[in-house]
Amino acid sequence: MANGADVSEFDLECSNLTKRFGGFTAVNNISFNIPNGSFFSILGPSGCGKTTLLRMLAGFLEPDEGDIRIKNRSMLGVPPNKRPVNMVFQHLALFPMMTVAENIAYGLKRQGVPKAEIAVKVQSALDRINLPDAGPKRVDQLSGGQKQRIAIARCLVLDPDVLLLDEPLGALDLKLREHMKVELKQLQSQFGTTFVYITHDQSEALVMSDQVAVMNNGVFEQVGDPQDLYYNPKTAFVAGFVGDTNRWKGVVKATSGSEVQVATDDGLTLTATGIGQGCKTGDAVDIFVRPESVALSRSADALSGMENRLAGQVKNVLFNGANSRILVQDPTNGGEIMVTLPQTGEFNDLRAGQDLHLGWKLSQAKCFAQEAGKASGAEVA
Amino acid sequence: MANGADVSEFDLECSNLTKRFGGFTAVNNISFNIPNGSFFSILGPSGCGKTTLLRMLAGFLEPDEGDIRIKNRSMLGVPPNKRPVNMVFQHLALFPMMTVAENIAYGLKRQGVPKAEIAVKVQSALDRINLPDAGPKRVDQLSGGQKQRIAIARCLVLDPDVLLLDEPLGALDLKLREHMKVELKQLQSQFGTTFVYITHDQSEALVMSDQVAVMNNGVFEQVGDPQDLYYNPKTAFVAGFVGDTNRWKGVVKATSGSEVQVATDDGLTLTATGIGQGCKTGDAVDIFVRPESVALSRSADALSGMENRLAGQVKNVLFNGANSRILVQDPTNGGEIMVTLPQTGEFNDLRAGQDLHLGWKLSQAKCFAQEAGKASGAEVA
Amino acid sequence: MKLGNSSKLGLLLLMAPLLIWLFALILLPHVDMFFLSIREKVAPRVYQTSMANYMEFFNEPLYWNTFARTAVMSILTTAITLLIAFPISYYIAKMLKGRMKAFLFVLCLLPFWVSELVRTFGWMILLRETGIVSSTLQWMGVVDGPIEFLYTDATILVGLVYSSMLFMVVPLVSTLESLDDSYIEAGYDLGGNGFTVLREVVIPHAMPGIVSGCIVVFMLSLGNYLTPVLLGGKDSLWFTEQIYAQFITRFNWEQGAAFGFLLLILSSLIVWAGLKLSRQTLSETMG
Amino acid sequence: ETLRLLTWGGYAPENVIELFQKETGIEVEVTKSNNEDMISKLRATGGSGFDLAQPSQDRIAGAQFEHEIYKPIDLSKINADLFIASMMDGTKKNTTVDGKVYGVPHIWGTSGLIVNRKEAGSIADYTDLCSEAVAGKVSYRLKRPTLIGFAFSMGMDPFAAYDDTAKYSEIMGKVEEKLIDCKSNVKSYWSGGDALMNLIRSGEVTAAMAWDTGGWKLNQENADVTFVAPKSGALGWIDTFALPAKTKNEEAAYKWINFVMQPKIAAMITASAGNFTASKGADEFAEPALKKQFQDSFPPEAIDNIKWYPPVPAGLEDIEGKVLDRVKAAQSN
Amino acid sequence: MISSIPQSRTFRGIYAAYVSLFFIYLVVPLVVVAVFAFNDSLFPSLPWKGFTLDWFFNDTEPRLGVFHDRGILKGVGVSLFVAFWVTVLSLFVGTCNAFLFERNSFPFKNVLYVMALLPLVIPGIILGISILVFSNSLVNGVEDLLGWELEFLRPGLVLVILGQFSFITTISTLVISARLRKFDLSLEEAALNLGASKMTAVWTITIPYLKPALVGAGIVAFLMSFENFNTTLMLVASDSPLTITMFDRLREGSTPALNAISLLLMIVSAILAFISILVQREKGVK
Ligand SMILES: Nc1ncnc2c1ncn2[C@@H]1O[C@H](COP(=O)(O)OP(=O)(O)OP(=O)(O)O)[C@@H](O)[C@H]1O
Ligand SMILES: Nc1ncnc2c1ncn2[C@@H]1O[C@H](COP(=O)(O)OP(=O)(O)OP(=O)(O)O)[C@@H](O)[C@H]1O
Ligand SMILES: NCCCCN
Ligand SMILES: [Mg+2]
Ligand SMILES: [Mg+2]
Repeated sequence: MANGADVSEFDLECSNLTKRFGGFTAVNNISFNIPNGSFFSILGPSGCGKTTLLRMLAGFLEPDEGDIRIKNRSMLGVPPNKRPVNMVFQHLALFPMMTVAENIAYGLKRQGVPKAEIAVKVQSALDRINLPDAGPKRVDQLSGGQKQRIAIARCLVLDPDVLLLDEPLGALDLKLREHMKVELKQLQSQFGTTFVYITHDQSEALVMSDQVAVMNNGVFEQVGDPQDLYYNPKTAFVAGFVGDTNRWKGVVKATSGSEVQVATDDGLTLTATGIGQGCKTGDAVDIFVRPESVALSRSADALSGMENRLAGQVKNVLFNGANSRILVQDPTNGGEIMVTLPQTGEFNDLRAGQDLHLGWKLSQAKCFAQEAGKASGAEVA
Repeated sequence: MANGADVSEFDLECSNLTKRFGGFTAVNNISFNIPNGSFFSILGPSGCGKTTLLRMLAGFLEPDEGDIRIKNRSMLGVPPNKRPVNMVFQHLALFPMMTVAENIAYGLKRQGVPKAEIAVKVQSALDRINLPDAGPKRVDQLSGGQKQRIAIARCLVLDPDVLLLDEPLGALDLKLREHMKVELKQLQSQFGTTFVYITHDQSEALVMSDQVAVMNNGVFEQVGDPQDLYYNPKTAFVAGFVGDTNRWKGVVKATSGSEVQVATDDGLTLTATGIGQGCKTGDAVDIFVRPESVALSRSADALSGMENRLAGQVKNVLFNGANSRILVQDPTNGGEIMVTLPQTGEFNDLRAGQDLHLGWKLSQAKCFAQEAGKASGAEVA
Repeated sequence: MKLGNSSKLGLLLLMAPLLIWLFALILLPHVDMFFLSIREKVAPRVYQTSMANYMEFFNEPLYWNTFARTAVMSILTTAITLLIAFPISYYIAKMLKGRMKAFLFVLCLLPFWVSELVRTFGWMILLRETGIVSSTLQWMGVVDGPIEFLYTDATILVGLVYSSMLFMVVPLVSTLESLDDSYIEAGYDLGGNGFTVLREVVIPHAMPGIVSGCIVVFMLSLGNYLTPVLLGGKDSLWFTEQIYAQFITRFNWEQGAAFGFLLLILSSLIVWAGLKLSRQTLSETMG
Repeated sequence: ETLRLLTWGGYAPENVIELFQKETGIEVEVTKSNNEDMISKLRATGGSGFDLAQPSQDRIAGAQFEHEIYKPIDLSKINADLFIASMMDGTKKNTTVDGKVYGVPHIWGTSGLIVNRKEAGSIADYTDLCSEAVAGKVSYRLKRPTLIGFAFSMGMDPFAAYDDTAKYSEIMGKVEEKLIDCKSNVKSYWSGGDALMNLIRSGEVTAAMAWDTGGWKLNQENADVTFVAPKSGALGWIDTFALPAKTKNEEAAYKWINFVMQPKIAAMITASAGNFTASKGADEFAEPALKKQFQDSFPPEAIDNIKWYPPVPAGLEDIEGKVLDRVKAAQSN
Repeated sequence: MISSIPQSRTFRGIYAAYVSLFFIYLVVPLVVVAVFAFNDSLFPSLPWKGFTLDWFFNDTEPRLGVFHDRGILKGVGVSLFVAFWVTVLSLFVGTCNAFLFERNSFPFKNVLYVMALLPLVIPGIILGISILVFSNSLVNGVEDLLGWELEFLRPGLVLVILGQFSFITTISTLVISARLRKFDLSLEEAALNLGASKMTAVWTITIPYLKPALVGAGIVAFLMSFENFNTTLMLVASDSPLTITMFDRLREGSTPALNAISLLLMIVSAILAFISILVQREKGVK
């Protein structure tokens, strides 16, 4: 797009990137541009090619086809140590034989920055990540979250055009990960550096990013802001992978405008909004309904306004505070539906074995052409 | 309680259990009873003594004081291989030199069960955990979740009175963990065995358990069902540790019945419900408010019914589908409050920088005597 | 991944030391030794190619008796060392913690840090007829005359086992340490007792360590010279002694080379058989 | 500058080395060894690595013929006046190969018996070592002198059979049998002179076949122990000076030879080694005690009875080697 | 079985007794050697004739102390020289090998790897004689063909060094490879990513990481060289390393000077052992 222009609004532009390993295409003809100073995430399941893509950006792999331009300069043939990008590795790769300060100073030393200046820069980096006294510590004296921040500081002190992050939170424990999500986002806006962040955890991508690319089998299925991906998925894969959801497989029986009548494999008839191609009569489709979109009621009447209605028995109450759900067993076929309990606390007294009515609107059931075979995603049931 | 009775409604009864390591008391005078066939979790932060307690039950540690009774029989002096309990180890401890079937058969062989019978039992165990063909596989050919199930089957095939589980999901990745939570609960109800499950992850404990004991510094702070712990915490520690929450520290200025006026350290005046001792005028207290209990409004008026009201600026929108939150910065002091966005989608268009009004009811702000020093818990901000 | 494209030249440079080492110091010398071994001395300064030196080994009972004796004693040494070292290694690896563990482990290494000659010398001082053991026994009144403990097969075994201990203890301790306690606990938890857990969990896990320890100990005993010579006295004829004798006191390099080769072949066979029996491979156990 | 000397224990005592260095500035580096070892070392090095060796005179010709490890001696560089002429001539004769002389004499002595007269007074010949009286208290070397000694003592003449391989083999066969038989009597086969002396000192051994000098040294410590010339005759040897084929410091070697053959120096070596030298006039400086011991051990008829080794023809050692191996390997009962 | 499994008192008692006996077995010969270094007697055996330091410090025959014994001092010097070069060479080649095997793939890699392990299972004496035979053929061949005298390939220190190097390198290769295998390649990538060239990355990151293995392998190489007998015996000429000197002494009949030098060796070895343990345990480089 902006190719050829002298000054670009994009820090990073990739065009038609392809990488093959033997006969296997790990990254398949991907193009994208990342605006200056934004937080860009690449979200996809394990093995979809995220790391491969990132390593091409860092220069550890040469693309088979396509071009990578950073600040409008092609990176083809530029070795990793000459690229204006830095990378935060999955396991951080902090140098264990050096102190924190030496770690941060490493890149500056390589650039031949004078000693005195290095000391100043290192200290200011430590200040900015809120660890002013960590300099003389050994790496193994730090907690997981502190290491995380040091790894980022080690890169940012070099003032890269683009910072690459390969699932940097993967190794942290649950609580810390929650905390670091918020912190990382804040660091990014504070430094103003462009972040390219890869993860297979949708909540990380959603919480932190300005833009998210959902990747699958070496291609980007959809690129957009988090709300966009969550509320308007363009493909079955995105619908299944981003956010929790219930999924039914079925065959289209009839259509009327974007409204689709589907007979599911387990014998229900559901009405959904068809999206994209492949929701014509006779097509095999997937239907997705988010657990929070399903309305609960003790009586069938209250749900009369809904296009889809079911009755079922509570199989399991998965109490989790504000995030509680129930597993409702569908009487006709034994299939299960996951439903989020309303925050109002209205159904807090539900117990396993009770009967319940469920319903959801046409607009909240999304119908997509079925994914090719294997692909699954993150559906709960 | 049921001590001395011949047949007990409790599979496991512990009285006054104490274990010291040198001068350090890891488990401090704990008593509890676990009803037959229930799922009992022990939830607490790292180092609180969970593993120590569990290992006493399994027989790998002798208690310094107190008694352990299983099916009404004292276990003191009974070696681990003679106790009617089995344990699922944190890293599973599947024998790598044996096949899956041999692993499951191991305990049966030790009991001298005839070969033919062993084969039948092993196969039926494999069927019940939905891995009917895994028998001849080597352990390292299994996925994490499959290993998990084998480890459980290896114990359950012995039909123990009590199954002990030491953070068995700790090693799994996020998605799989979510999935195994549900599966474990189902396995337990299917086998009907009493489970004693230890974890430091509150969502695991809440989702799976019939009863949860919250442990801290070697003692049980509170024992109850999940809802109880979540909605009616008895101590500051439980309030902070179970579920996400906002926390303020402050000093009680005035009380009226259970209503407490508190001046927080960052200069607000809040009204809260005092719980337990230690909420008298002049006491140092903690106030807890859950993110989902805070009501949002664009105008101050709409919140006039709430005892606590604040105005603030949205600092960060943490979009995460049904689980989105915002971080609101308190204008008076820069402190931050985490608020869950309503599922109604009413505030989905909020952006960082916008002004907002917040409010919550007296009943939703809980006031406790301050915890001794260091303790923290799980507050989000 | 490859860091940069390490060129063919770079690889070759990196490989050069290995190739020089293996070819100039291992492979070619053995090939040459083989050629030497098939050279028969028919008269002073007259040689012809033949297998005579090998035939000599088979025709002269003295030689293969010596060989068999050496092999049997070495296997015995290996077995005894394993039996003694296993409980010790287990104790160090599993029953001890922290400082005591490190201390005892280092103590096990102690004899190795001192040369074999010194160790053997110590045994000679202890065991000779006028030595400490004999004198102590007399002083205690257990025996009335001095006893010679040196110069018997048992003495050789004592010395060989002593010298071998380290090479058994180290691999055993490291494999046993790598066995997580929870496997043993699981074994008990599922109803096992000390014996069954040892047999079904501990020993299978320790197998690579056992095999590598056994190989090293066996080869070291087979190739030992000092201990049998110094402690063995008049009846000991160790096969290495034969090889040395051919080289040093008989100046018959051809015969010595043939013996060397036989030792190599037969020892390889035994090691190979051991590996097959225990289902291990050389690179797994040693590497 | 150094002289690398391959020699026997006692042949190059510290005090002599110091004097030599003072006089010539040459350092002497001594490697202690024995006949077989010298030959094998020189064979392995192709005659390099040492500047001067001291094999016995009978072991030079055969080794030289087979391995060419020595270089001829330039007799003009040797001060012949320092040598006892008869020994010089005898040695020259025995060490000549292809008309070139490879050795000049240095030290001579005998092998015989060392006996503790109090405990093993009955031992008068090699074969007596196999008698019940000294069971378990006997030591000898497993080397060729033992084979030769036993052969003589058994009434055979191995030297006469040197040129008749078959005959020699037969003799050795008998000796082998005898030695295997005798094995249970043996405490250990000694390998170094001092080691044997320690065995006798400690009383663990009371009778041994050994060099005369050891017996005399022990005699000074314990009058009961002494060297006895066996009935069948002591075995007489002469150790020589021989130049390794690739000696690097020939000059120093000649200097050393001429230096140590001076009567006074030779006497110092006698004091250290315990044996007399081929140095003319050194007797005069030798310790009277030693002379006395010599005379005690060697009454005139015993001197006449000394069997001097003739040069060993190449090939005999293979026969002997196997005999020795078999003896070593045999189980004592 | 382990501390968490209850065991009967008797069992634990017997086990502890067994372990104690074992350590007595291990220590006694060394203690005896050390103690007799102070025996005021001409040979290292009972009876005890009183305490003396002569075997260390006396300067006259026959009670020549080690510090005045030229043969032994010379032997120590030679051994140090040999051990130094063996250590340097085997560390260098071992490091190359480690990088080669852990970081590259090439034809016949497995064959070469097994070959590199072989010296461990070839008896030392055979290594010694094969190298002796080969160098002999080589020297004689070259001399016959070209008339050059390759003196250094005759038995002597060069061959001794090569002979010891030939099997010690296997050990250093194994020790260094084991550590390099644990090296997280992303550390090197991180260095590249931070602007280091390939060489700089290896030098500033990988080599420091290997340091404990290098020190450990170095000490092991040094000690193995120092105490080697079997291979060395076949390859020495006039410069004997200490073990050969000591062996000759022992065969000849020894004085307690031998005990004295042994004691000194033990002390030095213990110090080296201590250093290597310290280095291996050094925190932060685990
Ligand atoms: N060097 C390689 N040679 C061959 N195949 C490779 C190589 N590197 C990666 N692959 C394959 O390419 C695909 C993409 O791998 P990649 O590491 O990029 O996945 P990823 O998205 O980062 O997965 P994860 O989330 O598990 O890290 C995988 O199928 C992988 O097996
Ligand atoms: N054998 C021991 N000797 C001394 N202290 C011990 C021992 N075992 C445990 N402790 C201490 O007892 C306390 C409780 O340990 P425990 O392992 O029971 O904690 P935990 O609750 O299981 O923690 P985690 O969640 O990290 O597993 C800790 O402070 C620990 O350091
Ligand atoms: N040739 C015999 C030498 C004896 C040394 N003392
Ligand atoms: Mg990846
Ligand atoms: Mg624990």
